[in-house]
Amino acid sequence: MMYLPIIAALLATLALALARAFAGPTVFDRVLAVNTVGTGAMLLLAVLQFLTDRPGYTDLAIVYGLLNLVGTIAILKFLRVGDLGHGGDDGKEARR
Amino acid sequence: MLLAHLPILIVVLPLVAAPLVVLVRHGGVGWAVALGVSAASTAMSVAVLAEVPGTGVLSYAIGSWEPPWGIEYRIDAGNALVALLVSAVATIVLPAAKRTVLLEVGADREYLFYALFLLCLCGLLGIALTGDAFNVFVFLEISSLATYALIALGRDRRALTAAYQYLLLGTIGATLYVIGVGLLYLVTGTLNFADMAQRLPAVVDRRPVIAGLAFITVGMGLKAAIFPLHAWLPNAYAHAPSAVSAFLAATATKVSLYVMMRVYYSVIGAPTAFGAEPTGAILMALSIAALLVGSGAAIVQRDLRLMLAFSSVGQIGYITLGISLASAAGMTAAMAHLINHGLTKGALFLLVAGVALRLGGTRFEQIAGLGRTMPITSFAIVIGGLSLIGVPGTAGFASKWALVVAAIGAGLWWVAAIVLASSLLALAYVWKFVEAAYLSAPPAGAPARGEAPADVTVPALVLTAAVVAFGLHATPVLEASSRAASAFLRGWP
Amino acid sequence: MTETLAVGALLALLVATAIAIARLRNLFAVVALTGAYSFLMAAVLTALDAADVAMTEAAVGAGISTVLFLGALHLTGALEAKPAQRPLIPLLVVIGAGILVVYGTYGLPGFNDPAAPIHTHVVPRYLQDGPRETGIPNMVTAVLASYRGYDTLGETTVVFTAGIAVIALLRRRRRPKDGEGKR
Amino acid sequence: MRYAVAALAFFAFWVVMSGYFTPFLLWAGVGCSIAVALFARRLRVVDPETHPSSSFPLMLRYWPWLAWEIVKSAWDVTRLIVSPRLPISPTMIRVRPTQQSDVGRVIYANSITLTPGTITVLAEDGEFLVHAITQAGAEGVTSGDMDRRVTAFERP
Amino acid sequence: MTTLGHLGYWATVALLMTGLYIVIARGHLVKKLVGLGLFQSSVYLLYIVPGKLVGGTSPIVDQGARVYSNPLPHVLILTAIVVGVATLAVGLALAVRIREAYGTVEEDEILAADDHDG
Amino acid sequence: MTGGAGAALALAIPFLAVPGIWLARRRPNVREAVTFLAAVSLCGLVMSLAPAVLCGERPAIDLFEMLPGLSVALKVEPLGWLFAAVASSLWVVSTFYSAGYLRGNDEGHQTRFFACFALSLGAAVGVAFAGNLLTLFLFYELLTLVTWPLVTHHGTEEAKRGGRVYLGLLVGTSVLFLLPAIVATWVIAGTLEFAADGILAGKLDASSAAVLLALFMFGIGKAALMPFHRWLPAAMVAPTPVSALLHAVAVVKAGAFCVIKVVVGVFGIETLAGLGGAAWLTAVAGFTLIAASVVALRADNLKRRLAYSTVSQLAYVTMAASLLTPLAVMGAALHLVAHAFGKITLFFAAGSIYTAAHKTAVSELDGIGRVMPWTMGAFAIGALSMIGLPPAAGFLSKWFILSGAMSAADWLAVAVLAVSTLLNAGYYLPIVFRAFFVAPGTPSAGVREAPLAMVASQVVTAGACVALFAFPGPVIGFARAVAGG
Amino acid sequence: MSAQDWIATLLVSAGGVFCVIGAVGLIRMPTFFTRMHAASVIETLGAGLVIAGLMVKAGLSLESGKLAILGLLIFFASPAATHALAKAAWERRREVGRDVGIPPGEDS
Amino acid sequence: MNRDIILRVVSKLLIPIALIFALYVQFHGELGPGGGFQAGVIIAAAMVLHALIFGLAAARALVPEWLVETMVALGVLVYAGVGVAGLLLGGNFLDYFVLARDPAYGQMRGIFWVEVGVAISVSGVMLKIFYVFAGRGRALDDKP
Ligand code: NA
Ligand code: NA
Repeated sequence: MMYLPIIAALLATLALALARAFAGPTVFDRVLAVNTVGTGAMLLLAVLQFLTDRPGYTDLAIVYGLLNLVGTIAILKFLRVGDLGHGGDDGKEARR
Repeated sequence: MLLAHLPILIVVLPLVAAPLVVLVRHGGVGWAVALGVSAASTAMSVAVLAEVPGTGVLSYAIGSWEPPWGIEYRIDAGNALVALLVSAVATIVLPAAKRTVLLEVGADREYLFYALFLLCLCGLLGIALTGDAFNVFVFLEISSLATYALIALGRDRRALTAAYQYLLLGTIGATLYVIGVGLLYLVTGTLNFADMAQRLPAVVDRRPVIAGLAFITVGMGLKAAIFPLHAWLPNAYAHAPSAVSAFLAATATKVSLYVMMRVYYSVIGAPTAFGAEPTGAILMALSIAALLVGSGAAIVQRDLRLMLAFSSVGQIGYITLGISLASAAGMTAAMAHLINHGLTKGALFLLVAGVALRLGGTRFEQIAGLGRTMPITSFAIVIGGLSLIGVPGTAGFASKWALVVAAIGAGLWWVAAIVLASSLLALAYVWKFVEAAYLSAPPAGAPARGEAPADVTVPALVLTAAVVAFGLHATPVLEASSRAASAFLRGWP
Repeated sequence: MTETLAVGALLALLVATAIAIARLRNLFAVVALTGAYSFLMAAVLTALDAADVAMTEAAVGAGISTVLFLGALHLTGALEAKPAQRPLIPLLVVIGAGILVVYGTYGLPGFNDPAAPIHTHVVPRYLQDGPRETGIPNMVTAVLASYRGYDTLGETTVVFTAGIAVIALLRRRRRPKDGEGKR
Repeated sequence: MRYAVAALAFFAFWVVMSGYFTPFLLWAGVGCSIAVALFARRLRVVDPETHPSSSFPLMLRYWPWLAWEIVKSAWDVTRLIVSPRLPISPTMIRVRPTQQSDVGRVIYANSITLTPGTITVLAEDGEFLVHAITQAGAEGVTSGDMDRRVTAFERP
Repeated sequence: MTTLGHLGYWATVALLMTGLYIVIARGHLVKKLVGLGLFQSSVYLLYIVPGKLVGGTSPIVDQGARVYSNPLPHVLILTAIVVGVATLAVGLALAVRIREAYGTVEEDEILAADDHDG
Repeated sequence: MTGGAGAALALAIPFLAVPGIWLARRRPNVREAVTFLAAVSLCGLVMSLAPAVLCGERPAIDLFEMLPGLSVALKVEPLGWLFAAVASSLWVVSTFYSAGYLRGNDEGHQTRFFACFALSLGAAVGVAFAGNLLTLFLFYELLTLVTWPLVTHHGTEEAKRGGRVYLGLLVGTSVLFLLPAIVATWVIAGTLEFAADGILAGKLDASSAAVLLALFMFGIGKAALMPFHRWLPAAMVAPTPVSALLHAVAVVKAGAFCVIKVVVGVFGIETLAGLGGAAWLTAVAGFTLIAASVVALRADNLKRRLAYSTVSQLAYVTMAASLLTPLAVMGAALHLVAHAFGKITLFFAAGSIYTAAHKTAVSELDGIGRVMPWTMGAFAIGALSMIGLPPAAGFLSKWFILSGAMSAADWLAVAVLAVSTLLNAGYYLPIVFRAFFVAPGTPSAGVREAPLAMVASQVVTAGACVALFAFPGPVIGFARAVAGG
Repeated sequence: MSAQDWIATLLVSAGGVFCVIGAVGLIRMPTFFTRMHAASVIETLGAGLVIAGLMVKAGLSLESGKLAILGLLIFFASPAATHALAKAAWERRREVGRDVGIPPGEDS
Repeated sequence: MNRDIILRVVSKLLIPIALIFALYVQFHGELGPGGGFQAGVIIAAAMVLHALIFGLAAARALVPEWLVETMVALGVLVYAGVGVAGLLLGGNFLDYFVLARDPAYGQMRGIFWVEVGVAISVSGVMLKIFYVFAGRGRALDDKP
């Protein structure tokens, strides 16, 4: 099986997503781009395990997937109720 | 049977005690446990020091994995002495901590304080006793993280910035150390100090070794506050809770210096570390700068604690100067000053804790007339100050004597001259205190004559008495230092 | 070959991300990018056969660190002021450090060479006798938990210390206003 | 009962992930599955809204359809991206989902999001706010085909 | 040294310098901690890259006939990562407290406030 | 009691007196009684050691090991005995005088004064009986530290400034020069024990010997060799009894003592002479001698004039020691004693004048001898001793120094001695002349003789000056022993 | 290469193509909301094809099972993340402004 | 965020999966990548997700503070306890050989328990740190 094309493609994906992450302009663009980086890296791991003929990296990819979600939700949560403004329905009740 | 396990128990006891204190969640219990553990560690250190054969080493294979595959504790006359200093100072400081911690940290965090204190102790002892380069890093981080928090628990908000600054520099230092160890690992394939020492001579390309040495020097230099890497120290010591200042000033930088000695002498070997490379010259230049800058800065401070903190920067210079001389006499002086300065600064910071407790601060305008308001404390501070100057009859004289003997013995008259000249800077800052305490009237509203509570004053006086005792009869310290020095020079073959 | 290409490209992206992090002033964006940085680092580590490390880096860097940063940013504010000082001196310091590393590392022998010291000393026993001696195949776990189990005890203690430290620093006092502030 | 099913599902997950069939690991899997199931009860995560086991067969029919929809719309978006003029016409529309249960609405909302070209922005109070990259995509949502299919397997 | 080794070293140097630069030049206390993290992460590469053998696999020994990359650096760096996150947590806690005590997390403003305190 | 124990007890007495003084702090009479008792018993104890020392015994005792191979050790030798005897006997006298002065002037901190005075005596005895250089250094430094509170007694800004100069110069010289000299001696000789003919024989070349000697001589700041003499005038801010202590009883005497001790006991006269000697030291001492005299000549403040006189008189001792002949060394030892009694008389008198008439300037002393005949009579005797005229002890010591200079054929030294004698006369005789023979410019109404305790003290010391001249036998015996005769 | 390998390579490479195109869209699209659609292509078709290809490569094995679990994870998690992101952006549209790209008339 | 049905439902689905996955990682650390630390982090991450979606108070109700603080300490004690057990059974500190009659089995036993200790402490600390940060400000809605 040929791995070079897919690896190159995934690396290109990562590069482009990172470019968007650097460029922004909004923080949402960056979060979106980083989320995409996470997905791309996850796929890269899945491919790499076949490249090196070592199954087991899928575990790693799953960790990526789970924590990517947690991280994204955390960022959004804080963006919505955070110091940048008081928008969002949860901001009002978030005091204790 | 237990005797054989003393090397590890010294460290594991505080390590186990810390989570127990957290489970119990009681400040008083925490204090008692910390005190008991420190005392036990002291006793065990004494036993180990006595047990270390005159010229040999005690080796303890953790997990029964023989080195270099497992981690080894390796104890000789050098690090046993450091462990004794650390645990003994902890034992003496803790009685004084009880009251000051309640006041400065608060009852609800008291048990956390003692847990952190135990962790700090555990880390410092671990660094001292381990024979593994990476294990040093792990225990360095245990002690460092605990230290950052302990410092930040000080009352003044500047304690927070001091702790933060220390965290940045300390982490950079530890990371540089890891880089240095990494380079040595890459060329030797081992992390065990003794094994490394054996394999290093065969390394053909010296550059990684030299670079590793440089990284370790800078990294540990940051932790040991060697000039010009001392920026974190003054504020950290000045604003930390009193007991923490006393404990750290007496022990923390000393342990980092110990690691430097170990790497220079026992791992790299003096011929490489000081012969082939300008390490000695650089270290000497920095030491001298430290003597002058640290003591000079101490003179202009307007707060007693800050003054003592800057004084530490200078005094550390004496230790590194001894290391840089690359001789048995120099190392003896370094070890002796490591101990003597530890005792002196421990005493002084405890005394100052008492002052802060009674007068609410240690700025010079607050402590004016201290000779009248707190005569005993004030007098003891003078004694400690005399030891910083190196007046005969105090511990500071003994180590300075050893240092000057080493310098003159090496034909370095000018070094001896600078060492002695810097004593005059110490005279200047100590006399600033003496004049404030004895030739100024107490400020309006100063409390009536009286000492700080006995639980603070007595430990301080015990340390002060030790300073005098080891000044008048310095032979035990100097002989132990001399044994330690020859242990370092002999290395871990 | 493909591995080297992948690692090289990922390293380039890693460095680019680091530089972008240095330049960005919106801390939320910075935190988001550190997440990407961790993913990339983990991918590099995976390509270098360090699966355990990669999993840890991903879990820590993209998960826990992000949450911690956000928790802190929420309390500290997320917009960085313009750097006050001229970056010349920092740049010099940094370049000096860089030169030192280059000096130290550039002359290194071929470590990817199976004959290098790190592959011929200490580690052969782990790989040859480890499974028999410890009964488990993952040598990272074997070394971590047994041969160098004491390091890991220390590591756990580090985590414990950090936990206690954070509790001690951030736990609310009993009284509503904790009298902090000036002096 | 629901938790027993959940525990079984967890155990299946364990077995698939593990791939080792030693007694120790299998028993550990059993223990862990039960433990997580018990904890899930504390979490109250396993409730009807996350446990639509009753409609399992219908779901089996829905998923391939959704997959095909995803492929189709992904292809559409791909064409948009590669087209030099970038012929997009972003639209925001509101739709009223017809599902009764939260889980039904979530499946519908996620299905919208999963198909490239449409995103469920808000999913509240019986009304979804959907962003579509083209007018055509928006019309596809308002046509209600997907809505009906999801509603269908919600109440067999 | 192989190409891989070179790449690893240059990346190490670049990350080390970038991280250090952030720590020194940037004023926001949280940003500094980000830089500190980058600085620490440069070490990962320094250790792991040389441990990789070309054609090797991760050191999970099963059939025995394979070439395994060096597990020892992996173990060390695992510890380093853990230490890094622990330091980060404490550093952030300090930053939060500083913000509460000073009303800012910009270094120069804090220094100015300290000077004012005397 | 063996001699060694006696020496240790002598050392202990002043230190033991301190708690007693402190306990009696609320009852001045008891306090002074304690001091007096201590002084008398110390004096008696020292005197009781005399026969043995004269017979050639050298009572010694090792107290404790301070550094590996280096003990704090006492050893009573003739020179040390002389110093101890002078210091302890003057302590007796000055206790009386101090009591009178402090009460007469309503000084504060009297308890601190007496305690520190006692400590100074303890340090002085330690210096005197030091068996090795380390012990000497220990007590030498202690002496500096315990006299500092006396110098800054008044606590004023001026006193603080004086105290800083005092401490800075004394500690500075001892740390910068004396300590390295001691360490170097330790490194070179491997011992720090004093020996009759030195410990450096055969271990030094000429140039290192010169350097080492310079380190010692400038390091002994208490000997006030120029340019490190400024602490003495700076210390004049202190009350007069303190000046007496500094100039006569303990401090400068310790300096002079150390100079002789080092030249004799460390270098050895013959060793030093063999190495090309100490001609430069003779020159520096000679310069100091003349220059200080010139300054004294121009000083109008009486205590300042006395202070510079001390600088010059100390230079006699240093110069004498540097001549490296037995006669000169004898002279140096004798001058130690003679200057002590002469100078304390002068300071007592100056203090009496201040107490009774509140006058400090020479120009104000016209006709004061008429109202204070006892005081000025004593002053006159002291002045004669300083100049080196009979019937005072100074004549004796200068005679020996001059003989030594001549035997060494050091004509420069002879010339310096001659000129200095003229200068001495030039700044002392006019005071005596004004006091007795010039009519007072302003009528000093109500000026009477000083309190009895003070008058009695200075009469006693003046008498001692004369007595030493009249019955020099025992002292010369000791001095001869010092020079190895 | 076997037929299985060929199919796998084909699927995986096709997935790679969609990933790249999605990433290009991420760059090309003018506003935040339109970029989200581009990213969706990666998470759905791109990821789906790659995982499918790898499953073909792995054949009927536990590894395929793991890959299936990974696919399911993406299938559940990614719309949730996308939705959360969209919602956050929508709520903050006024502050973020035109870059978010709310169509005219919908910014009430 | 608990009013958002999408996040609520998806997280309810994912949290138990994350937990069982964490346990899988814990138990298979000896066979593949993972181990106590990673498992601990994933467990904490799952609970953090819960807190993010359902509020801090809900998370605290589920895993109370005292339990977390106990876990923080307990993990270290378990680890050190294994070490002390080796010591008490006649070996050195952290000697696993003496934990069973068969040395290799002893090793496996030791490694297993050690990893358990790591997981307990790590998950406890991570969660505790999150609680402390989130609880300090107005970070999270506290109403379930
Ligand atoms: Na979509
Ligand atoms: Na593992």
